[in-house]
Amino acid sequence: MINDKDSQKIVDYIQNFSRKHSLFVMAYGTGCGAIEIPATMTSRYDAERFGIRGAATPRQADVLLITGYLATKTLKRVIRVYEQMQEPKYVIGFGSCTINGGMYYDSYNTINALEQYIPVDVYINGCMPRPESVISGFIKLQELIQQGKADNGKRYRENLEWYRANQKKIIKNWKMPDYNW
Amino acid sequence: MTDLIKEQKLLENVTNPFKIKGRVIRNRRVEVFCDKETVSSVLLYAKTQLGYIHLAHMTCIDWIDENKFELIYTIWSPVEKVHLFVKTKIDRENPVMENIDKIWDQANTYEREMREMFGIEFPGLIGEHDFALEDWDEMPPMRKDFDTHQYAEQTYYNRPGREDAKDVRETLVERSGTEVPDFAKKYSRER
Amino acid sequence: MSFIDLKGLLQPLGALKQIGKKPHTIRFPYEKKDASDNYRGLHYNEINDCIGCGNCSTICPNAAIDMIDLLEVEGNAGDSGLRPRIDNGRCCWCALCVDVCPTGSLNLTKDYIYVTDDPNSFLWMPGVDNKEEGKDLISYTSDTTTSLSMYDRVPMRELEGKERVKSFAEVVLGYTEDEARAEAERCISCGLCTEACPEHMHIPEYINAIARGEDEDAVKIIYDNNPLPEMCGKVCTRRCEDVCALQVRGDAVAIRWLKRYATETAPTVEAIKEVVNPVIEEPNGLTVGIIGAGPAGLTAGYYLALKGYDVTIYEAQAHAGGMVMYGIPKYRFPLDSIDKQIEYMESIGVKINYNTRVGKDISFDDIYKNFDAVFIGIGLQKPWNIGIKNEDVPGVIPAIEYLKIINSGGSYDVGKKVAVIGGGNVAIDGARVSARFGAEVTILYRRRVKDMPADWEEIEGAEDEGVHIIPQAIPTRIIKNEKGRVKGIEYVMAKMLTQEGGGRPRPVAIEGSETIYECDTVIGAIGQQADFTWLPEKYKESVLIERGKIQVNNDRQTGDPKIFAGGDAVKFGNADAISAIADGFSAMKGIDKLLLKKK
Amino acid sequence: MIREKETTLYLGPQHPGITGNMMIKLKVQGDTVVSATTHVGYLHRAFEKLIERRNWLNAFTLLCRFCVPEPDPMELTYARAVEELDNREVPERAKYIRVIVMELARLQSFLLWYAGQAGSGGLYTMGQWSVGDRNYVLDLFEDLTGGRIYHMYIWPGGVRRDLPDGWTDKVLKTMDYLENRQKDYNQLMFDNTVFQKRAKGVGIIPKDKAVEWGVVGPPLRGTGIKSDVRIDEPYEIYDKLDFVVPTFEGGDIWARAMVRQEEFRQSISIIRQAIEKMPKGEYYNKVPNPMKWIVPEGQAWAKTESVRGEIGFYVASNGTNKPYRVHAKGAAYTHGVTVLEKVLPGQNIADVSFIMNSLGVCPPEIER
Repeated sequence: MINDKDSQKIVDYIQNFSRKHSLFVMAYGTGCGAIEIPATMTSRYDAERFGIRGAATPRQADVLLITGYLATKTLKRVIRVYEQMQEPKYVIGFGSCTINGGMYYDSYNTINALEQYIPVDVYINGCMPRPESVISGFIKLQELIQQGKADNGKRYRENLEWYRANQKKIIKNWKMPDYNW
Repeated sequence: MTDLIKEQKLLENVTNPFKIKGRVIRNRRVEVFCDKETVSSVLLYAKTQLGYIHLAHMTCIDWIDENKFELIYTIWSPVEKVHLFVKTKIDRENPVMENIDKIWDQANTYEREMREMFGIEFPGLIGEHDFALEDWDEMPPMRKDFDTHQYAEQTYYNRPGREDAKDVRETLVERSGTEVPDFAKKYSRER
Repeated sequence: MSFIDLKGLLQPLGALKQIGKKPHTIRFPYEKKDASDNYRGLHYNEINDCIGCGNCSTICPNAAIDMIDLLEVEGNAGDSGLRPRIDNGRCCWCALCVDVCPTGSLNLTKDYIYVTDDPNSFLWMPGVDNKEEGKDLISYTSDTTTSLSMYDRVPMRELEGKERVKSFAEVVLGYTEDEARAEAERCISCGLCTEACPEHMHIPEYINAIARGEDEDAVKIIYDNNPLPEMCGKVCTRRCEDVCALQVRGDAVAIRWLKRYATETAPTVEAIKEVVNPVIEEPNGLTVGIIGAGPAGLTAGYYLALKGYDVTIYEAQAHAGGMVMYGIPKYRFPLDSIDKQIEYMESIGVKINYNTRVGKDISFDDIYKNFDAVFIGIGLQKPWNIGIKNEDVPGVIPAIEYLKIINSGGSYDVGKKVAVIGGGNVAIDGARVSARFGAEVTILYRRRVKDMPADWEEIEGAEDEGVHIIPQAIPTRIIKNEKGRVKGIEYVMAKMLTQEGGGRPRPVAIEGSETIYECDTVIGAIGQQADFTWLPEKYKESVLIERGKIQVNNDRQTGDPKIFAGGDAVKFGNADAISAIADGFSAMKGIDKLLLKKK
Repeated sequence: MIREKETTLYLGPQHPGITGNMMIKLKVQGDTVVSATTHVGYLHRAFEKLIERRNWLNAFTLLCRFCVPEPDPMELTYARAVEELDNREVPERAKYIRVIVMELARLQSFLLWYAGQAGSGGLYTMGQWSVGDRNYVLDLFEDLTGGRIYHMYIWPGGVRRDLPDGWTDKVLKTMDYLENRQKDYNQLMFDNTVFQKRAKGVGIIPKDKAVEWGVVGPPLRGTGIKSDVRIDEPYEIYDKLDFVVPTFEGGDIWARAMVRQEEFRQSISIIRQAIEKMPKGEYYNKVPNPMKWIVPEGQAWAKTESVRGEIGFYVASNGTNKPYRVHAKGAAYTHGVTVLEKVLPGQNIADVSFIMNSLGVCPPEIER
């Protein structure tokens, strides 16, 4: 519709600006990091200042928080939830466990590196990250959105085969629809 | 401890009818050892006759050197406030144990977990085979001979970048130009 | 409960009273609340205080800590040169690494925010990556009371000072089993000690064996590269303990006493043989001659014999052991200990010819011709002169000669008052032996007490036994009495002058501070030199002797490929027993390498 | 009445009302639950297996993550089991500190429970208040232990660090604040008709079956049975303190909530008493070098009263530097599975998460 490059820039800017100020977080506490989410959301740290608030279903959510370790059983559900989310969508990895296995590096039931299974936009250091860290993570995500770098959904679509291969290596019994945009 | 009267009494009450062995560990702790066949009758007797109505917990220990599983049933009386441990050892090969979820419903949870984690069969156990795991096709993971670290390394992605790590002892050995004999290596620092 | 419960409907409206109150929200990031004073955030490591022991890496429950060769840090004795690197993709900030850090260099900081989109950027080199800002943010630390390291040594039981001056009974009583286990448990098994040990013994391994109650394995590990552990367990200069990781903030692990404890599990020659179970290779027909049955010669001989060589040792004295036998008083190292070790060696097949002085009873030429390789381990037998007036009068005696007389069972009347000159172990030995003959002993040393090269335990032991030390005292002359015997010694007090360039402080005499100490005997202990009069001139061209010491290469090989040398008489290492053992061990390897072609 | 067709409803694992990452398979008829089956395993991390690979002290980093809302009872229970095996004395001061930490943990967990219980009943303001106030308790933990959520503070032989200067004053101040705040909470929650109507007569546990079913903690006391590990088998210094174990008849959500409300007050009182009576002295009976610390062969069972009820650890040692077997049994192990499956039939779907919150179902504790 708009062919002019500069106009496109302005549209992108407004679009990104709007996106970054309304981040609906998927209400899915996948691991122990979920304990700091209430603290972040409630009166003391009040993440709603940034337009961050909960969303009950994947279809309405923008941000998926992977709060720590993912058991293989949860990974299957997380993939399902992630695929149901509408673009633009973002993923934040909480703490050590999503980066290199954390303290469960030798567990037979938890994955070690999250980005092998779904694309991740921001990682937050900590175990568990405190509310300040969590907010910093969101701020970083907002920056990325504003710069147009948070292209999580696109990355997943384009590398679907690679992600799918990794996922199927872990999930032995793949009884799910192949993709649910 | 001077007065372990109620513990002694409990011990006698449990051991005498079944001709089993046991001992008072300390105050509020009594243990008895029995065959796997007598476990359920001891438990039922303790529950109905002695008032030990609370199943505090059940667990299994894999004594791999003995080739046995030890099953421990901990029951507690809200009146006496004493713990009774009923312990039994069963074979590690083809382990089968009597199902006690008729006595306590919640035993079902413990037994399902044990079936999954240790591979112990409880005939007549209700409930899906998967408890905590999903589509698990390896050896039951809580068995001692299952190496979880090795499994995790083979299955999950290991982030590269840490290959340049060095062992302090080896570095020093190399630098001083000696070598540690093989028989001594088992005493070197674990890494 | 009625259908309309008015109270229940109105009560919640009480919440409205909060309206208008200032919210307690922390408006992060515009407003910050500092983390607490002992918050467990990102790590910070004081690179210069860290010794690279790797204890943090061992305790880490998540295998998050790697030891990395940091180029800016050079490894030396007491520092592995490695530094920890944390994988923040593993770390759980439990701070166990801080609590076990023996030096206290590793700490956690208040800084905890690190947010990124790159999962590969979580490797964190504390103290390098936060070099500037880290130090000011340190929050979680451990000191010697909160640390999990055990800084206090299990005390060694000893005879009382008053008791022990009565006889030559061994002063140190040794650890009991429980004490040894407790002491061995303190060791963190880093192995920094092995580098400081001239012989690089497998210290962490045998200590660990003791900690686990496997004393026999400990003995076996010890004998792997030290055939004289009983001697080392009692009189070693233990450089290992100087670099112990625990020594930075507390007491070093009593490595020597633990070795001593281990050897006690094999109290007889048969027991040693059974425990060590040495593998003796088939005789290979090659012969090695060794001059001097000191620690160097015995070590070379033992391992060569194990390798199948035919070993013959020539010893000038009636007993083997060299300086350990004749120079160390029996309250430190009893005679039966030496005899047992020698007997064990002989049982392996080492031949020792006693009372055979090379150059007198047998010529060096014969040895050179008869053997495929020769090892010289003669030690330092000739004392240096004190270098002051009247030192040749009766009553002045060098310490090693005095000790040799006493150790050989002779006697020497030291009179009532004795002055000892010097600050090394030999000086202390001379003093303590004299004290056992009831003399009142004073040590004169030119530097401060803390500069004394002697073992601190020896110095303390001497003081317990009533030996008086006058530090910063430079002897100037010995005073004769009318009979021509010693009447006293004159000395001046010295002040310590710090050297430019950071050298060790130099004593400078204070003028007019001359004092006279009256005494019956003066024992000089200011060092010894080697005696090479037995060595024919024609060898002295190839066996290069510089400043009284034989020059050798790393294999302890002299200019003559067939001649090896070791012990105090070579330039290598320090003049102590463990260095001599290291020389003997290296020479054994050198000889083996040389003769390998002939096999 | 129209007979509805029976349908299956999967509640969770992704569901805003569920108390954690778990799933309940409900058979429903209309709005009424006919039967319920709990499915867990979404948080299974194989703790017990991993602890067998760690040494005795390293196990602590894992232990406190057993159940996220209340890490401290886990540490204490394990520490007490290991102390029993190792015959390790705990200094008197450490016992007091432990009790203070335990009660603070109880308070912060109650504050989280307030939010969950009220939130699942539709009262969202409560959560904003109580979770906001919970931060003050967490701040106390941060000052004491250096960590907000995971403290790793209670160890065999005592506690890890002594109390920082001025900490007790801060605690007392926070206690005063919370005591005042509780009045607000009560006004908002307990006096509220909405809450009362939803809580009364819902999710009833029969008194005569409660012990047999394995109900423990506040839900058990909510049936009128006075059972609490702190008085049944007093540990640390609970026998020297003056406190009431509240009971409440009824066995429904209301009774459980009332028990918790009273316990909240008791915890504040216990903390005050403990601070007052706390002696000076040692706080830690140092264990040997953790890498070489060998705990004698044997087996021990220790239990403590956590917020949700009795937590027990069965620890077996074979005389090495690593635990041979550690088995943890938390309150949720029975509450979350068999008790929940028995209580849910006959209830409304809307009450499921309400009941779950009142039972204190904590999935990571079930599957570990």
